[in-house]
Amino acid sequence: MTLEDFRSETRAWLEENCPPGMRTPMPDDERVWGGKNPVFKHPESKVWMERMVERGWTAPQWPREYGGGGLSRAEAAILTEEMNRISARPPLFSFGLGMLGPLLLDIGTQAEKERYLAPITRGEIRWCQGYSEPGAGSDLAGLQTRAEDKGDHYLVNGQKVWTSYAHHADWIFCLVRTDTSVKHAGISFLLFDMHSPGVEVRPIKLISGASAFCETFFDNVKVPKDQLVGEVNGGWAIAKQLLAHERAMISQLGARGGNRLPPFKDMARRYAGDANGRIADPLLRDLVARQLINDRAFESTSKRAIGSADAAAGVASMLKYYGTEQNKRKMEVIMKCAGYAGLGWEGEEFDDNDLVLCRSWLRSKGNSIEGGTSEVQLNVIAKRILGLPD
Amino acid sequence: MTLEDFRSETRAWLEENCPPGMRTPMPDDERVWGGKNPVFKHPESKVWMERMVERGWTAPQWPREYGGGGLSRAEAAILTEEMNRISARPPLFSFGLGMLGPLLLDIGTQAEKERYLAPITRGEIRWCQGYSEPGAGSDLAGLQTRAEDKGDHYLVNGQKVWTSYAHHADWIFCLVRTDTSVKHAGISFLLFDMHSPGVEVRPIKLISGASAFCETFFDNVKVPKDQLVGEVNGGWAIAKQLLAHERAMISQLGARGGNRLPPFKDMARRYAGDANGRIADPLLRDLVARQLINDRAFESTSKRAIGSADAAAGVASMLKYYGTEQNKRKMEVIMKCAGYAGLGWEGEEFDDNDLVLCRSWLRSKGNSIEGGTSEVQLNVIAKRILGLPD
Amino acid sequence: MADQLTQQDHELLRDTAARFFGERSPLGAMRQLRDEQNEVGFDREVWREMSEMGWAGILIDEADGGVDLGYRALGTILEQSGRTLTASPLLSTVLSATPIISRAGNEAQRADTLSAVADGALMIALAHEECPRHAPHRIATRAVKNDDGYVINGKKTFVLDGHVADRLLLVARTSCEDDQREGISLFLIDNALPGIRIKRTRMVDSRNAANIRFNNVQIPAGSIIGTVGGGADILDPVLDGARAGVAAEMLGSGQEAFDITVEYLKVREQFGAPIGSFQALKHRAAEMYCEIELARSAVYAALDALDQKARDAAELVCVAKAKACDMLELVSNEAVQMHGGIGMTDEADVGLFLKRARVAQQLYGDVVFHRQRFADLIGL
Amino acid sequence: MADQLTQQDHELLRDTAARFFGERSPLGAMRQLRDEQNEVGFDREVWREMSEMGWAGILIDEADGGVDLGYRALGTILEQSGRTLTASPLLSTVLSATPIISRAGNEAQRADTLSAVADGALMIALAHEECPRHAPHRIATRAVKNDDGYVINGKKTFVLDGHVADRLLLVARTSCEDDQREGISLFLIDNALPGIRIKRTRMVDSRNAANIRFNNVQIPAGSIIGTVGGGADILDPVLDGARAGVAAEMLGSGQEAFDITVEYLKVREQFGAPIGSFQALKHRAAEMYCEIELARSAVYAALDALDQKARDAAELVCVAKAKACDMLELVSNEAVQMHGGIGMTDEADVGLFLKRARVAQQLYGDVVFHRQRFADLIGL
Repeated sequence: MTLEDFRSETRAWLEENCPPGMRTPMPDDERVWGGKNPVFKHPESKVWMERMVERGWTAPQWPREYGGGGLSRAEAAILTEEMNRISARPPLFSFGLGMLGPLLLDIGTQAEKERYLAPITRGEIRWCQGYSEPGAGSDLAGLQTRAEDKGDHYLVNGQKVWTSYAHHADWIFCLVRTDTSVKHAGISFLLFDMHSPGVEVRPIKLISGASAFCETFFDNVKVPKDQLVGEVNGGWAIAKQLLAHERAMISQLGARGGNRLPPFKDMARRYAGDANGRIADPLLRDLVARQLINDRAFESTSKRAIGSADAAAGVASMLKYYGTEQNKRKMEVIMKCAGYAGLGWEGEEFDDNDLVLCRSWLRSKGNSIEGGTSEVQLNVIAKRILGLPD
Repeated sequence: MTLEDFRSETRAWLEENCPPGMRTPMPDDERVWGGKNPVFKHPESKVWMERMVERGWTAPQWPREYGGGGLSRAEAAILTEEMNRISARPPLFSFGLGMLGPLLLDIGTQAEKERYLAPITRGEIRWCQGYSEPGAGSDLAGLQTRAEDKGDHYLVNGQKVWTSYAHHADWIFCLVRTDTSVKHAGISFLLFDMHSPGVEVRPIKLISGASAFCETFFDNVKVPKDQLVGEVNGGWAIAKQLLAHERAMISQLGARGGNRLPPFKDMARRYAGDANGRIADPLLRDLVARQLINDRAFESTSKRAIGSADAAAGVASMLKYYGTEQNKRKMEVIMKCAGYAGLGWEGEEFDDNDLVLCRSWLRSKGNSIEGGTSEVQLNVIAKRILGLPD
Repeated sequence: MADQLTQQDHELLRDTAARFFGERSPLGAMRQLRDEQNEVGFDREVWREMSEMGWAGILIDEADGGVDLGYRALGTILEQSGRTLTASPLLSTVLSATPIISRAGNEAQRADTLSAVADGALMIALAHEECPRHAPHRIATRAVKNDDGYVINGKKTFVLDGHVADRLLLVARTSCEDDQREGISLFLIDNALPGIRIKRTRMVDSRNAANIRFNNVQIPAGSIIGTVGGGADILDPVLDGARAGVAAEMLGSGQEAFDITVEYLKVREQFGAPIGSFQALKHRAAEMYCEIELARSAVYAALDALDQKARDAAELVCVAKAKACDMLELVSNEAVQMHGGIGMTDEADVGLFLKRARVAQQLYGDVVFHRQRFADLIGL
Repeated sequence: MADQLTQQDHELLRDTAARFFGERSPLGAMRQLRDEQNEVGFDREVWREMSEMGWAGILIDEADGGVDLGYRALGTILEQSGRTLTASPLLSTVLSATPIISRAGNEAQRADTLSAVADGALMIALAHEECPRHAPHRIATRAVKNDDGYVINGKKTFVLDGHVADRLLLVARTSCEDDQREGISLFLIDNALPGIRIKRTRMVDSRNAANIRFNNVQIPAGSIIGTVGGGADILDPVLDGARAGVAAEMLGSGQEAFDITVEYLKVREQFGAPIGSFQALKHRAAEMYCEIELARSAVYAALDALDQKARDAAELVCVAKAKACDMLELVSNEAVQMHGGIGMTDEADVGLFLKRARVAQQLYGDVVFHRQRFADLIGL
């Protein structure tokens, strides 16, 4: 099939199968995350997911045998374009699709692929990731959660923090310590069921009022030994690979502008502009222009970085650092434009946009912390790219 | 004598004795530095210095027995006020008056005071200071210039750098290493004649074209042992005392604006303003306003710091850091206002003010390096004031 | 009176205030008022105690029942209240509304309000702002003269303590265009007149504010303060006092957020060392220290200038509020960032300072407003 | 033609240019021209060699004797020349003046100049600016029509290569007020006409520029390029090309100053360790790296947009020049500061970059100019 044929077939299929309600902007709470107790808040989101699952298009480039679509890179790009054309919502969100799956495709055994991948594409298992610990934030490799070898199983004890959506997750991919005598070389990568005895989850309330993150406690959790991925004590390399991937994702938050808010320029004109959107105050206007200039340059940089084969850890760190700091700056500029209107917490005296702005501004402060702080990214750039000595 | 009597007497004496030409703004090259080969570029500067020397008013608060004026702090303040009232020039500039003299008054022996102080007040000896070395800049205590104990004298070998006006100096106060087995505790403070055999001086050309600093080489320079001040190996405490003093002086450069240039606000209005001095460009106007706001806040801070008894090293570091960085920022803003007019190096196509601006902008870059870099000041603040751990 | 306070007096007042807020109104108290969604928004008992110490009457003449210690003294108290994020009528009643009556109220208005305010028995809110950003003379609310006095129509926003105050100090327009300095008049009115609708706005800092709508509200002719159309001359210097006072509160908040953060840098370990030993964080902490010290100097200079009625008082107020805004934005952001993930949790105190910071920044003009006003004042 | 160059072509060109400037015109060459106060201000032999490689004709159509490789290719060369601070007629003749003739010159003007320029035999200077800050349409120099053509009166400043060029591309006003976009006309004239007085300005970067005074200069009617009064339509897109080209040079200068500095951080020891091991300096270096990469992306995007005649080319040019200005100001300042005292000496190379930086920042509009122009273009 030529790419042109593929495009017209895809277009026709989407036209027929994507329900009208799935072609509208998506509030955060209508995202479909799947899992054993899936929530389909929008009535059409279930059928939309199921139809996409059936074609393997929740994971378009994964092999068909593991539930994927078996598409080439070019075909997958066409699928994305055609979905964007009709503003189709992503049918399924998942740390399995974005993080664990690609990792297993890369380094997993045949058995692991068969066991884990298809359920991910079908949205049957919802995954969370267990990385940070109270004493191991920036110093991730300082993690203390132990996995003791008990012959036929590991016994896991310890505590994770910042586990996104752990309170809704079925399984976790988790960094654990299998050797206490060394630091980086004593870490392993373990998968296990969050419904196992001894797992306890407590959501963390953030300054923005949201609770997407959890503290997760492991008290003598038994994990079968075949659920270890990669080599024993070989988990650090896996962690770094996943982290670079996560950083690239977070760096794009700013470029996307967050999907609950209108684009930055529109927001600025709305709050600081006149009826035509012209910003009369010269200082506010300049603050906005400055950020838009940075946005353009960052956009060009992302394209150039993605375009190049060289997606080294250092470049991911640059994008993560700059993208998140830029997003924070933009939120501060909008807050300056909005004045009192951006300072509402709740209630009818503020409109929805105002309230979302305030919470988004607060939430943006976490961008430069999660996925490795800005300080960690700068360390990485100084070391990996510039070669500055320790 | 009451302070009021002192004021009226002082006013009358100044009125009578300060020559008219000494009541005009002073170009840098008309400063009187004294020394064995003194230069009096302005014809009236010699008599003015001599008259002030006679009253001991080149060092108003020093004891009369050492050539000072014997004034109380209150009287000295009145003298300054009265001199400012008629815009009287300082009669004598000297590192002896500002740095070495106060140190000797504080910790010198009777013999040292008798030997060194009076010639300083009379401008007979021009001093320079020998601190930094090529390998010991921010890490001043890493200095390597050796003073070997040869029984009746020290034999000095090594190299100093950034010795201000060493090519015009008669004597040097100099940090030397008398013990190589320890770092800070192996430093001593030595005075010696720059005309001694083995001393060689080479002026350093700066980016601004000026050559006020020198490289100074010591090749088997013999220094009598009685020219060591303080304890052997006790020089580091002396160095720190003098450095804090120097930092406080440098921090005021920005407040004074440098005496060859008009005040910052006038410069900004001259280059970016219309006929009434109003700055039409809103961004340039804001850049200028921002710096003037900082200036006011810094001024208030200097007053508050000087007003308080607590002139700790940390506060001196804050003033040095902020004052010099602020001065650099202001120069950059003026350069932005001046455009091409600020970019002239020499020649008739630029007026004097333009050319002075360009050189002063270049020279300002050194403010945050000399007397301890900004980085060193921040280290000091973090350690001494905030108590952050090493 | 104000400038007779000695350095020692100020230090005593500072220590008294620090102890008082630390004991009677620590950060936890603010958190509790927030979590119980307290409708008053501050602790009436704490306010009674503050009033007993004379703080409610600190700007009121002794002849009117106050103690008249001046702006620097009030600033000292506000600075300490900023450290514990204590909400009280200090900002609304004491700093913003009452000075208008002190300066320009007639005998009846003074007698009616000042000693009651000084006793902590009466609260007055300044109903002034109409735009989302501070715009002191952009007043569209109209007061139209009729036989019974004036009829008010319009809408006010972000009225501090608007929903709990007993009286409103209303800024309305009796003539001229909506953004002219001329034609503004001031009125002291009851908050319960027919046609007034008051809605509390739930702000991010959990403090009190309200939107107030006026729909054909009839007020008596005697409500007016000062001359018809001459309100800006009374309002402007009072606003300058309010700006300096808020800047003082911000100074305290910045200092406290900074102190908490420096302490955290000393105890939090990563990579086997306290994170405060990492030079990049040290330098950023040292830079914050400098900015706080500059803001401090600017705030004190402005407060002193107000007490001394110095000619450059307005300029120094701009400097103070501008520096306080920049400082607190920097410090509140750095405080969260340096706390890492902890700083993002509701449980950590630094988030409370971040939230209060942005509200205080907007209050009576943010840095953008004050840089432009400063440039205007000095004729740039 | 321009957009047919492949990624490989660009990399080849970059390597060729890097090798050429490194060998034929290293930093020391610039220093020597400066120290000997060379009157030409660049090396004619080096320029001849550059012309032989086709670089003088890089924007000129093949039909006119050039190689027409486009702005991205020229940017690649300028970037490399920025690394060695090489002065040459690339900026004046190739980037600024000749494109006006290419776009709007008549047959005679084209024949007279283009192939000579491409051969490196003719230099043309753009006599445009009249204010100390870039103001493209603020033209007070008047061209008044008479029977013999036009009479020119006025003064031009900062004319790149003005004192060594063979011809002048003069921007003068034939109608309208001094700061209007309409009424500007372009003229190609000889530099040796009676009434023209050219004075070299000795700039801080030791490059060539001149002030030029026109006193009743009679020029022939045939000197005009394009239509009378329609000069801005020709000039503006050429200026955008010049801005992007200068930004490319600045990118190279920033990268080189940064590389020199990072190298110094690795070798300079204080407190018993290379200063590049101190975290505060590491972080500042990493931030500079980010700013350089963003400037790089912006510059390449602008050059590509010019070659593709993209609709948002002007916006992207503003982004490129604005980012290049901010980046180079940061990097040149940090380069000196991180070198400590050494950085202040004339002997150190970083000072040369500092000096060139500020001139390049002003050239065709600094960051203040371009932020405002960007805001205008996008309708803020």
